[in-house]
Amino acid sequence: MTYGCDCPDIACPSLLTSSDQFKELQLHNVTFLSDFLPLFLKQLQSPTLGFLIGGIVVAALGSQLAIPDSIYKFISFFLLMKIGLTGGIAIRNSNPAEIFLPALAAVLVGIVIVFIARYTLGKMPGISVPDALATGGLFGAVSGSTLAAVLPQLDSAKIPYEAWSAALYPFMDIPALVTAIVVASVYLSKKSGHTSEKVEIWPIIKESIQSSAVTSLLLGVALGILTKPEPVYESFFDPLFRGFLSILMIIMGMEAAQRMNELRKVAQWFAIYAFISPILHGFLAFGLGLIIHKITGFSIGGAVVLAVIAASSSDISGPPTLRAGIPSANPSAYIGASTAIGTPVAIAICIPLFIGIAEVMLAQ
Amino acid sequence: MTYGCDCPDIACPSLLTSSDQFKELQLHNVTFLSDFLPLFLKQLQSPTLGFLIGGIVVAALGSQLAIPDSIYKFISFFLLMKIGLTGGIAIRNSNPAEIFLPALAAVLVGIVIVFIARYTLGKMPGISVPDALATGGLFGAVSGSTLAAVLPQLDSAKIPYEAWSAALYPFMDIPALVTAIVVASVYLSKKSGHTSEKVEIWPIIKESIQSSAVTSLLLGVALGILTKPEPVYESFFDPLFRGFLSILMIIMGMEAAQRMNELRKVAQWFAIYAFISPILHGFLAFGLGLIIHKITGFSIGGAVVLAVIAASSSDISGPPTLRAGIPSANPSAYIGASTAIGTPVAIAICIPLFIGIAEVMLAQ
Amino acid sequence: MTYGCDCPDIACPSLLTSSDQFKELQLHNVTFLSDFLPLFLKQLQSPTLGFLIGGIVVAALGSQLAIPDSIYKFISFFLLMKIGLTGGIAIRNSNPAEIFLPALAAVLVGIVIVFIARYTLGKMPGISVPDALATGGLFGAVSGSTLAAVLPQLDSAKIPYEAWSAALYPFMDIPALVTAIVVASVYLSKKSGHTSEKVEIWPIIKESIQSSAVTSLLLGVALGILTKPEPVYESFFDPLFRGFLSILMIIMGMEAAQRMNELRKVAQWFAIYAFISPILHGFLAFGLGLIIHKITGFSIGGAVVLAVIAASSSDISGPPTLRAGIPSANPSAYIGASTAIGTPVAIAICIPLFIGIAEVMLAQ
Amino acid sequence: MSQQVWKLVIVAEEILSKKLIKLIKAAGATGYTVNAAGGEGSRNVRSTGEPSVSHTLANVKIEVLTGTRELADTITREIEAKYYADFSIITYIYPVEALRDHKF
Amino acid sequence: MSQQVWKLVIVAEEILSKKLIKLIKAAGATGYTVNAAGGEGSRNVRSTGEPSVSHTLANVKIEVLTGTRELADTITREIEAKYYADFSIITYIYPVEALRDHKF
Amino acid sequence: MSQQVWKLVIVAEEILSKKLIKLIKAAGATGYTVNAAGGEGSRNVRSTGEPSVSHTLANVKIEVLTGTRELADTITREIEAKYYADFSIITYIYPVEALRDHKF
Ligand SMILES: Nc1ncnc2c1ncn2[C@@H]1O[C@H](COP(=O)(O)O)[C@@H](O)[C@H]1O
Ligand SMILES: Nc1ncnc2c1ncn2[C@@H]1O[C@H](COP(=O)(O)O)[C@@H](O)[C@H]1O
Ligand SMILES: Nc1ncnc2c1ncn2[C@@H]1O[C@H](COP(=O)(O)O)[C@@H](O)[C@H]1O
Ligand code: NA
Ligand code: NA
Ligand code: NA
Repeated sequence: MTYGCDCPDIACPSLLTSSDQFKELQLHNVTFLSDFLPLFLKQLQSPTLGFLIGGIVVAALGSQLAIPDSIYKFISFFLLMKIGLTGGIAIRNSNPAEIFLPALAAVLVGIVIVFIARYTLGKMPGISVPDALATGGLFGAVSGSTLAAVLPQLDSAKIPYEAWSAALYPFMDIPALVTAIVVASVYLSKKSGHTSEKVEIWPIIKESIQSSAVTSLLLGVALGILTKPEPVYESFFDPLFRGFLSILMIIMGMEAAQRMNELRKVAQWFAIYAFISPILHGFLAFGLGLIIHKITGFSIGGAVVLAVIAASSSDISGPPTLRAGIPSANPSAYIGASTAIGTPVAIAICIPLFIGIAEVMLAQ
Repeated sequence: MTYGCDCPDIACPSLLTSSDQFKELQLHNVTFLSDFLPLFLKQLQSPTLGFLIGGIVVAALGSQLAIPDSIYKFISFFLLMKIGLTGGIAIRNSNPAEIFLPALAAVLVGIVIVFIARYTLGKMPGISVPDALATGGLFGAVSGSTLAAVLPQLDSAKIPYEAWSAALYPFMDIPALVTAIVVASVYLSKKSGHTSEKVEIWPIIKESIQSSAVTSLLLGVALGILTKPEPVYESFFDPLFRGFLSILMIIMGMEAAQRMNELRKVAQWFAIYAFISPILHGFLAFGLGLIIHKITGFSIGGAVVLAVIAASSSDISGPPTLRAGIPSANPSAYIGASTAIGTPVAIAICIPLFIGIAEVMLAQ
Repeated sequence: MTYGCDCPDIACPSLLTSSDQFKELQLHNVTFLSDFLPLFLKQLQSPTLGFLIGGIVVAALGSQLAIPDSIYKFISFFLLMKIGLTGGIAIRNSNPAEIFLPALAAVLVGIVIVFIARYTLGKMPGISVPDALATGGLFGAVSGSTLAAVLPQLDSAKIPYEAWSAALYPFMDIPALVTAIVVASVYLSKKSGHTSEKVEIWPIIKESIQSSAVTSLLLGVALGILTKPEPVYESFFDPLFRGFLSILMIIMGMEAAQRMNELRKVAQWFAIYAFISPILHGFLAFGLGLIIHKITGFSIGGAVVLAVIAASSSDISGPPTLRAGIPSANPSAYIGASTAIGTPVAIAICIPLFIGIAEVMLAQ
Repeated sequence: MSQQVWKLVIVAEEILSKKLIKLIKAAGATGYTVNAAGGEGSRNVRSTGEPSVSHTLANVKIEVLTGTRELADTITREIEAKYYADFSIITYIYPVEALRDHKF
Repeated sequence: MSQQVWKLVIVAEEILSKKLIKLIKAAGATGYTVNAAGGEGSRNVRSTGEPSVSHTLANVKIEVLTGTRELADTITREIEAKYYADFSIITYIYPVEALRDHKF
Repeated sequence: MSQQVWKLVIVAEEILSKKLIKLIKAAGATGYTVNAAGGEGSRNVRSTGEPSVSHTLANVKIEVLTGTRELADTITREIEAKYYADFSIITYIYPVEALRDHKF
């Protein structure tokens, strides 16, 4: 079978019309699920996930354990450098043109996610539009830790993916943040009536690129392309990657438990959004990825990376940018939603989900 | 020969009665020592010890060198996680029932150590009972760094031990702290005459378990049992263990030198206690370990671990718990005694001592 | 050919007299350069350098990226410990007497550099003598990061060098700082007229040795000689060395960019001095190294190490010592000159330069 | 817009920080600000087991702005009763002018 | 040698620190001193995404010595206009005696 | 139980911290409290070689409570004599009420 009839029933059922096609898919779905479930469950046992849950439990039990801030900062830097280096080294011997369509898809998804939030979460009772936009921006933006978590699991599952696919990060991250901030300012100046002073877009882009997360990634890419970092890469960045990742997962888990209390204080719609949207965003991006796969031969693994990037919500670069860009939005709401629910869902559900789907597709 | 007649002359001479047996042991002792001394001296050259002494010298010479607090916290976390993971992975394919008797011995030793301090150190001129109890509690509790130091040396000496034996840590740590605090409160409320308001035991246990040290260890054990952390373990925790340990040894050495000044300010009885008791506690636990060895086949290496756990005195979890639990005790006295003398004695004397003894026993 | 006629035209043209010799050298120079340039360019692509430039760019673009102070401190400690251990382990099976002449040369260079600064930089319009002396002291002193950078590049270039040559660090570092401070105090008390209260030299030496940088190095050497750190060395210090070095290079690069602004505020003579003097100092030391090479068979690689130590300017130990020793000197001037220009020149120009020269010599 | 309030400063062993904060909130303060601090005093007890070689800031400095002198005095009285005897701690107070129209 | 000056204290979310410092310098203060700080208040917004489990000091405390009350008031007024509505921030002031002959 | 004391504040380059503390103790103060601090001033010398990119708090803030104004003045005078000329440093003082019956 081709992915042709796979794609719809996963990512774009709306495309379905004729009833025979539908029956066939019914049938197909059964076999699909029976293939998928065991793979999905296997994914759930990955150490990455274990460490995340471990962190949640530790914090929930009120342990004194704390990983110092400087260690957290170093690990984030290390992981994104490593991802960047891997990408940069690979780009050296690959055709940069290939990245065009996936990057376009990333930009698109980043922007669309914000509008989805605006017109779903933003319509809920007691949710202010700026709060909804800030939340959409954060969920459209990308989490370095989630990105770091999916790559080794793709490797373990032996699913090939374009090494540069991690470089899609900023292409979704920045447009999402920019859109959220711009739309919010327009909305607010409309509301306050007085003629809107134009929002400067460039400063927002600049701030996102200058954020430690994006800088680390791009620095890695640049060094990977321009220098010969193999000795350092093989002796340091590559072997230590999984270890530092596991520690970051513990931190993320502890943080999720901590932020829960904060989230409780705000409307539960944020929690609901935080649970559903990563999966939704993932499927949206995965669908686009499969379409590009059909068109250009972009790998299915690459589509998984794109999906997980979409499913992830920013934990490092996003919050400060949004806090500054949409000051009237309540950070407890959007950071709480992202850290307490969004990131765990992206790591614990979306990564196994899309890897599982990819495995089935590659198997068939 | 069996360990039967070894055990007594090492750990419980009091059991000896008949004079022939005695003569025989006299004789035996000679050969024993001639076997033991070279092994003991060899142990003294271990890098672990070298780094500890290096730290002491550096600090004594007043160097500006300082390992940042966050690095120290991360290393403690890392080492205890690794020890926990090793244990957890091993427990997976081992019979948990085996741990019962050794754990019981650990609890026993933890409690007894406190009473020993109460009725030896506590009887000395100018030593208040609360000070003695706090010191006993700290020396009954366990040092993660000392535990981390003994395991690789057992490996180098090719002495087998139950991988779960590190999990004995909390079984001695918590009872010691609880006993010290409870006995102290009872004593103080008796003294102050007015009807003693009962001491809550559970909060103390909770606080000990929630301490970063115990949490790190238990988190490692849990992850080792429940997830498949092998990839992370082999690429990160295992290879870096000795390195981070050596750096922790430098820190411990520097700290020992620093605390010396503090210790000088208090009665010298604390120093004397701090020097003798680790060896005494070690033999006490080693003896129990050998008895269990006789009964259940608990390994001699395991008995060494039990002995070193007993010889060690808490450096991370204990002090804050005791400070809160026995506020009237002078922390300069018990922390000084433990850090400036107790830990160096445990690492520099007790570890080589019991490994040396074990080697002789295994050789014979 | 022997190095005999190489040495002059590199390091001491002044020695040249007869015109035939001169012609021959002319000729020789051509072939020398044609051999040298490609090797020099190859050196410029080393990852070390790439990471340094990466750091400069990142900071120049105003990124938020920051490597925490505690990580920086740990990395400096780690790298110098590793260098010390390597040296110490090697010294064990080498003749300590060998180090005598090179150490003497190091002391000499350290002292001479200060006087060069005094009578070149110090004579420039608008440059105070104390400022010139402090700058000379800092450039005479040694940079741990630069030293750490040259050794792996010598290894990659397969140029053999005495493992103990890193131990030359303090022999140049301390005399330079002492000379600068002593000469400055003499100068100042002369100026202020009143009878100079003698400057205490010992405290300055003590402070330099107690500095974290020198302590880390000497601690490593001592542990390398006295203990058997091989297991720790092979599992930790050796494999992680290049990785931590690359991160230190990023920090150094960022710092260079930062300090540029500070340097701009002071007379440009500091910038000019900072650019020229490392190369000059390098050649001075390299020349002496080659002479010792002729006399005692000190390796050419060792001469490169000596040259780079001379070319480097202190970034850890020097500044506080000088700030305390010559308070009236302006730290923005000497620290700015050293960090913003001196260190980048030493790493980016001097290391490739002297390795390139050495390669040619060894090839011929 | 400005109001006269009291600033109560507490410097104590870090180990007390959680308990002091609980006490302060319970007493009814609208907030507090904490700093890591180091120092020496008449007793100068280093009560954490953490390496002082790395962990130099073993004290905590807590500042509480209170609308009334009574509240500040209550907090001090409770702290005194609970901790002065056994712990390394000092407290002092002075009047400041809060410029923001902020409930204290 | 001594002079009477005003000490203005600002406690705010760390995220504002760069902007506040710019504002303070622009207003004409001769300097400022910053501390990392933690705390809770009426709103107590934790605005960084950084793990609070590790990054506990999410506030910054800025102290500005001003020669005149006017300068201090100007700074406060600007801060109020720009940040009081949306950010977690308090300010207060009190007179101190600067012992060094230093231009404020 | 309460007593009127003086609070002397010193903000200086971190590099001076050990020397200042020695001076303060020698002068007879019963204690001191230190904070890591950052800041800018009229000279604002960054005197450590440590990367300012990571090491942002290059200043130290030292607070000394003194029972008498004389003691505070002595300390300031000595600091001025030794360090004002060459180092980045400011000092100021104000009266506070020490609530604990503590010898200052
Ligand atoms: N005279 C003082 N000036 C400033 N801080 C002090 C003074 N005395 C004590 N402190 C601070 O209060 C803490 C506890 O003081 P004490 O209870 O006297 O040991 C010390 O660690 C110092 O940080
Ligand atoms: N009553 C108070 N006393 C001391 N600090 C306060 C007080 N109220 C607020 N703060 C500090 O000011 C920050 C912002 O306060 P708020 O704007 O009320 O959330 C808090 O995080 C505290 O650090
Ligand atoms: N006007 C001011 N307000 C607050 N702190 C200041 C002020 N001026 C200087 N400082 C602090 O004192 C330090 C030294 O000041 P200076 O000697 O003027 O460079 C600066 O780094 C600041 O931390
Ligand atoms: Na996203
Ligand atoms: Na023990
Ligand atoms: Na030099």
